[in-house]
Amino acid sequence: MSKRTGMEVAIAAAEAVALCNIDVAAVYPITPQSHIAEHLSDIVHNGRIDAEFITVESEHSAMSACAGASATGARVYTATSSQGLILMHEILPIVSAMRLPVVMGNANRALSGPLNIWNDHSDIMSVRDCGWIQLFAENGQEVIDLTIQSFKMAEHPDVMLPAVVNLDGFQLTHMIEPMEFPTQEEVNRFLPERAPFATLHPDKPVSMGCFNMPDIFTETMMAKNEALVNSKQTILKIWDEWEKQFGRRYKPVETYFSEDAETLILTMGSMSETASVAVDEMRKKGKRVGLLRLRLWRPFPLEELRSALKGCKTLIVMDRALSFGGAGGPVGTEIKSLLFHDKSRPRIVNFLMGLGGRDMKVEDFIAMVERAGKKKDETYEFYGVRQ
Amino acid sequence: MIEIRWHGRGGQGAVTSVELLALAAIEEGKYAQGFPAFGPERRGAPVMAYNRVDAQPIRVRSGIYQPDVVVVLDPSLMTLVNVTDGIKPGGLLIVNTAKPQKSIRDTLKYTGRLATVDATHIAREELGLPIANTTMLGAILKATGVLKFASLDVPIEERFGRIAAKNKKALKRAYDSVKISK
Amino acid sequence: MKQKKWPEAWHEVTPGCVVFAPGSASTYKTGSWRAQRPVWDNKKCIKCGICYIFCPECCISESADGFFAANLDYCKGCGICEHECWPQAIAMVEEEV
Amino acid sequence: MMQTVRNFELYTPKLIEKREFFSSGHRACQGCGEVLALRLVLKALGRDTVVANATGCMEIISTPYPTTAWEVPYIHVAFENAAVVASGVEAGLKALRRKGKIADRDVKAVGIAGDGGTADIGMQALSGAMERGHDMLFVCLDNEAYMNTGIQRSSSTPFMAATTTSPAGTVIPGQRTGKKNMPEIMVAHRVPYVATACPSYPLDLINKVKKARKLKGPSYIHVFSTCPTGWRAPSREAVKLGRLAVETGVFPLYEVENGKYRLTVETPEKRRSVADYFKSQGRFRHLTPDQIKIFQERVDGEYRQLMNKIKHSRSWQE
Repeated sequence: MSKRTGMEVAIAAAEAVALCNIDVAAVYPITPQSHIAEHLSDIVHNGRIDAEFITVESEHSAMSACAGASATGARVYTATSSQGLILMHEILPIVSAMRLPVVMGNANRALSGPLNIWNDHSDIMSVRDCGWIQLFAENGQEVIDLTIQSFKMAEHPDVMLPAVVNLDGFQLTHMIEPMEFPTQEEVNRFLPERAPFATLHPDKPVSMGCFNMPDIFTETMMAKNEALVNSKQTILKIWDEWEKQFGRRYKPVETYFSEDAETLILTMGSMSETASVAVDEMRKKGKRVGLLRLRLWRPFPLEELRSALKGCKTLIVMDRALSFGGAGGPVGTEIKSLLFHDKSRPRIVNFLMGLGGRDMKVEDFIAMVERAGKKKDETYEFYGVRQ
Repeated sequence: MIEIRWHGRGGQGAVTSVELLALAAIEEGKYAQGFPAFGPERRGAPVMAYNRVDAQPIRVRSGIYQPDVVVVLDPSLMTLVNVTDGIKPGGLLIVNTAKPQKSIRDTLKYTGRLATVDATHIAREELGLPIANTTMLGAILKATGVLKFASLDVPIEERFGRIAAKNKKALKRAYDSVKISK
Repeated sequence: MKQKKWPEAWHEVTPGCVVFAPGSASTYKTGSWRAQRPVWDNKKCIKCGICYIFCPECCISESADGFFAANLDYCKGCGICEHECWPQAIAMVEEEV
Repeated sequence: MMQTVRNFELYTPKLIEKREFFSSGHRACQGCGEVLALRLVLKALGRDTVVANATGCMEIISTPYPTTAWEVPYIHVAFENAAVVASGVEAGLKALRRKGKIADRDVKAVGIAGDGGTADIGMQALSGAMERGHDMLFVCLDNEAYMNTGIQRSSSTPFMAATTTSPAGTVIPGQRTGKKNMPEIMVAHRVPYVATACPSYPLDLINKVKKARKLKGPSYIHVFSTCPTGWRAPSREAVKLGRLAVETGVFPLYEVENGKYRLTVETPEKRRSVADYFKSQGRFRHLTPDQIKIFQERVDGEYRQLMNKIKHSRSWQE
């Protein structure tokens, strides 16, 4: 086991990207992502990796430059957050439709307005349907691991789709904590060179980004969906390989005291760790509470979720974003619809919480479990809102 | 687990202190967190930063509301910010000040454990700058015993390079001169 | 009988809809758009090639004897060649109905 | 004098690259000046080129899946980002070449967009790409309105021209503002080579593209591309209209090398009246003699300004 290194997680993300020997990065600064951009440019400017760092003039251009560079066969990275992510929104479904394996770090932050630079998941949820592989990191170690893994996932010939690693803004990006870094040799062994199926080069001219008439568009959409759905098999395989090489196990749905749990909390991202402490406290008091953490959001791991829910009576979905005027939080809504036909499905309680940096303490998770126990229906509810 | 809250002003290096303390703990094989109070504060504004140190992996990621230790980098903050807010019973307040402890206790109406050191004076003499952030680390190590003194060597050297020796000297002086009372 | 389209099924769509055959637009014959066709009078033609260079369809080419003609599979009948031909060697002639 | 220039153009086609890089079978309108410009640009660029094209007429007419009219490597991503996609292509090729992952050969990245994709929605991405100094050429194929979506005005639409969003009304006679001077904006970026061109002068256009192709660094060529459909003019006059735009001084052909302006196609000493240029175009048909006079004065003023620059500008390398 390698030594634990203390480092800010945003800087660790940039170091992980450097270990992947990228060819091109195009990053526009935005709080709380900027330390990734700064440190990556520092790595390039000091010649630690041989890459082009494009200092684009917007996130829209960041993603566009990534598309162009990725199309030449280069290994490409960008990072963003919040407003930046939705400024590049237009290009996100194009990149996945063009099957360009761009890897992106997203420092999760609330969407304006009103302006709020703090952490929630409303940014990524607003681009949920763009056809990207979407992963959520719980801590700095996962940021490193998922970043390296996602290059392999994205570039895999059976996948060829872009991937986004979500890391909670501030809560993770600005956190100094211990992490283990793989060595360059280890990463080289894990991550093969990219072998693109088509590249922009005059030796073999191809046309990319051709438009679809109505007579073929549906087939193209089906093909894209199949590619994303099927990518799960490759993702699982890559996680097996990772475990073999590095000893750390990754699953689409992580479970904590879920086996005999009557009540399960479902979280995403860094809050899961705090929630696990709350589970410990409740277990001490003899309550059968457990925790599920959704690491893989797209493609959605339905089978894994189902098997984790066996025996569960109440599922509490903690959403850090909401669909205004809709059925609640995006995660809660989706899980309700996916389990609609399951006869033995648990009661699903959906809390909207942790919005725009509202801190969630151990007591808050305990309070939500208590509230869920008393709740009679399955309507969604804001947690901790002042009345 | 020990939880520390730092009070300083933007530009005084509270975040650097928090980083150095976390890195030293990790260097020692412990687990640690170091993070700023997330916000848009600019130079001069009162800011906070936090540390958690434990022998076990740390899972709590919320803010710190009941600190074991509060560090005040800038004495002028004591009348502006409620620095003792939420401090645990038996907790420790560490203040950078030249004033006698009684005056601090009177100002804050504080009866708990207190440590004081004139870190600004030490910093001015050793570093030629009235920036007390690293100097204060010496007082913290002595007053809390949370880390070995030597654990700061590597982080200080990596951070300060050729002025590392001066910083270490200042740290040592603070370590030796901090006054601790029950 | 209706000709089979390619790609027909979703799994025949190339990844990213990449087209690997450069210039394959030429499988589509734009000649059907034409109402008038250009006809060259080689007695007047000075073989300058202005018709060739100004053709937006890239469908006028030079033959071995140095004269020019349009590929009627693609010529849309815009009339630029006729209009630009300096010695007026080209005439636009109505297509037969 | 004009006659000699025309003769010169007349006898050069045979010297021009025979190979086509844009195939027949594309779906452009009859007599499309833009696709003619594109065809000539590609001839000048040659095979070692990667094109990043913006959404627009040239994209729609060339690439209905599963076919393409392009014979050089081509990518289309969106409307407003051709310049930055090209800069990504340039960076990708540069890194891969340096790292020995592709052949060690000079391949030029070229961004191509219409006037909307350049002067309006594409302006920010273009400004960024030019400012960063990528080794790339950007070509604006300017047909003076959003033709692909149905002839709506852009900032490149000429003063008082009628479009579907600047109709010739009784209160407002067409486009309210004058044409945005894109080449000037590019010069302000200290782009080492900026030029205007028109397919009606194929040799001039090809020479300029070749010059830009050879240069290391950013370059910009603004190509005046007639649109018979959008301008409501006869298809067969597509080339003639370009010539008239130059001969009237409405669109002078010049180049700016390191800040130094030079006229590349002489305008006749006594420029033709803009009325000659307007005659066959429906978009100017509503103009009264007074309005034509105002237009003429604007053209004269802008032309004088250009001549001043040609006379007084100096290369920043001097």
